[in-house]
Amino acid sequence: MPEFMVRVGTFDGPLDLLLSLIEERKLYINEISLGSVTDSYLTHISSQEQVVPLGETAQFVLVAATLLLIKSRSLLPTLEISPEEAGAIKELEDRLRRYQLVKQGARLLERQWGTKPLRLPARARIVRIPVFTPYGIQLQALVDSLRALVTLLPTESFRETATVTPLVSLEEMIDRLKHRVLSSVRLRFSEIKSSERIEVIVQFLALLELVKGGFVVAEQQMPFDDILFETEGVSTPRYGV
Amino acid sequence: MTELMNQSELSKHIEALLFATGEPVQLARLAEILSVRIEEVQASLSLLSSHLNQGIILVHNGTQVSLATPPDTAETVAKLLGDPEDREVGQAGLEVLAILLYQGPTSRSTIDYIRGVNSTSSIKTLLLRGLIERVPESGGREMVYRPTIELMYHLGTQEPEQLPDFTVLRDKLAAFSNRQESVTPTSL
Amino acid sequence: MTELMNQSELSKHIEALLFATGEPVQLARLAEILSVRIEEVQASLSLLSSHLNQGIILVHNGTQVSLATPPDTAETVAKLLGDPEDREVGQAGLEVLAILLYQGPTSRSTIDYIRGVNSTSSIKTLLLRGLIERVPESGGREMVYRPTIELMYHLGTQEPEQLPDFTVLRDKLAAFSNRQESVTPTSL
Repeated sequence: MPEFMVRVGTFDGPLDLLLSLIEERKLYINEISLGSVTDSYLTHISSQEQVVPLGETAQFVLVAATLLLIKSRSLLPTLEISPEEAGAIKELEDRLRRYQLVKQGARLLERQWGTKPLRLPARARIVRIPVFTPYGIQLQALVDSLRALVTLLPTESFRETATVTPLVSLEEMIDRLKHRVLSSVRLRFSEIKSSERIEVIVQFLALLELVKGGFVVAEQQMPFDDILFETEGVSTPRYGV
Repeated sequence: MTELMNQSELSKHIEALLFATGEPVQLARLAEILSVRIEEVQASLSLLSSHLNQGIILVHNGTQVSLATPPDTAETVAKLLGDPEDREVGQAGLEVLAILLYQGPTSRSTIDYIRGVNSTSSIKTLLLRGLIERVPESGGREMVYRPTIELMYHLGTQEPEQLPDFTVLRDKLAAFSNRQESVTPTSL
Repeated sequence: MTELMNQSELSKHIEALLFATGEPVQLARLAEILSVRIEEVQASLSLLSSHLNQGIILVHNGTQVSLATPPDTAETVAKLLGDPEDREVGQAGLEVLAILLYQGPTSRSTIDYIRGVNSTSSIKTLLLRGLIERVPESGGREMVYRPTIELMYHLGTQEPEQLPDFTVLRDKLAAFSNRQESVTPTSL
């Protein structure tokens, strides 16, 4: 699997990260390109150990879920997806295309910013107001307004934060699983299944990669049944492969 | 006096008013002072815009209007007055501005949805700097943000329509916003 | 650029300069900024004078020149600028004055930060009334605002230290605005 350097830490939300991964590779936004950057995306959010607000973590994980769906579909072309899932994929593509336009606009504005500013008069024109007026300033009103302002000054507040749980990257998981399958020859998915939902998806994808790469063969008796993996070349009789 | 003003007279008085205050004025305020309808103010502004000499231009954002110096004199003016205070806007702020300029007035939830991230603090900073304002959506109950005239000064443009690639980007973005209205945003 | 300016270009740049400064300018200073001879400035001024629209006129005393509004618009202009409602300093203006009096010279961004809203128009009104002035920060490159002597007259106070609760309020403000310095604006 090709290695890509991912810049860490400066992304403003999942769309920003995803878009830059796609643009780094000079790809168009579509299902294929999204599938191809899934691993980098996961690597990035798993290596991100800095504290980010709770709401943002959820955003990163939601986008991860859609990406994993796309990735599963590219590995298993026969995988049926529900209309909602298809909708989620379409929505992610649309959001990325739209965000790409916004970034284009932002770049244009940045280039234009402050280069040829329009100017207003530096000083307002002097119009003599004929009658002397004390401008309604009274010391008491002035002090009152400041007392009120001072009591309203915000105190320091803390944002609700959560640490992004480091996720296991696909490459790492493949290595780990390859090792385990090879050492135990035969393995049930239920034996290695993680308790973390996202990690299970990564594990599953890693196993699919291993199957695709010819390292292991997989067998499942019926849908939703446990999956049995074994090393290719193990001398047990196999059927239907 | 004002009751008998023709359009040319109106345009003259508007020019004098804008010149004398030296800052943006609401169209409604001009109409009030001159005792005419907003439509007449608008017509007189078009007239004024076409009659202005080259060293002063009319800047407007739909509800406010002001006079200012044209972009190609910026360098000369800076020689006399120095460069204006012009702090940079960060990437997040520029994205919010791009949405408001190229797509039009937008609610905070839509801005968040488009950027995929919470934009509260960027919006707050832009409001503080007077680059955007918060107004009720026309004909709706929702609050939306939109560019101020102050923003036009920094960008050196008389109106958003004169920004680079304006129509191309606006039309492409419009295609998405029409589609989005019919979809419930599931992920934000 | 300026070397190749023709008369029409010159007239345009002079108009922009006069508009932007808002006060009379020496002809010699215009000639210097535009790198032309005084005679050329004079010729361009005649051209400008003939091309100006009706709402702005050129006023000229031999050595100095400025733009102004024509006398027959004075009544309208007074309505906008001299409106008693406009003449009141208002709550926003009082807050700005209080900050400058109790905290000392303050930049616009710190004023905005303390008040939590944009203070541009209040500051401009106070400047216009001659109640505050804009000066370079001592030893710095930033521009700050400070109270004028005229304001002290209005308040009947000789120096800010004599204002009620001076030390208490000053310290509270200082504690808050110091916090601004230590916060890096992340999103803008």
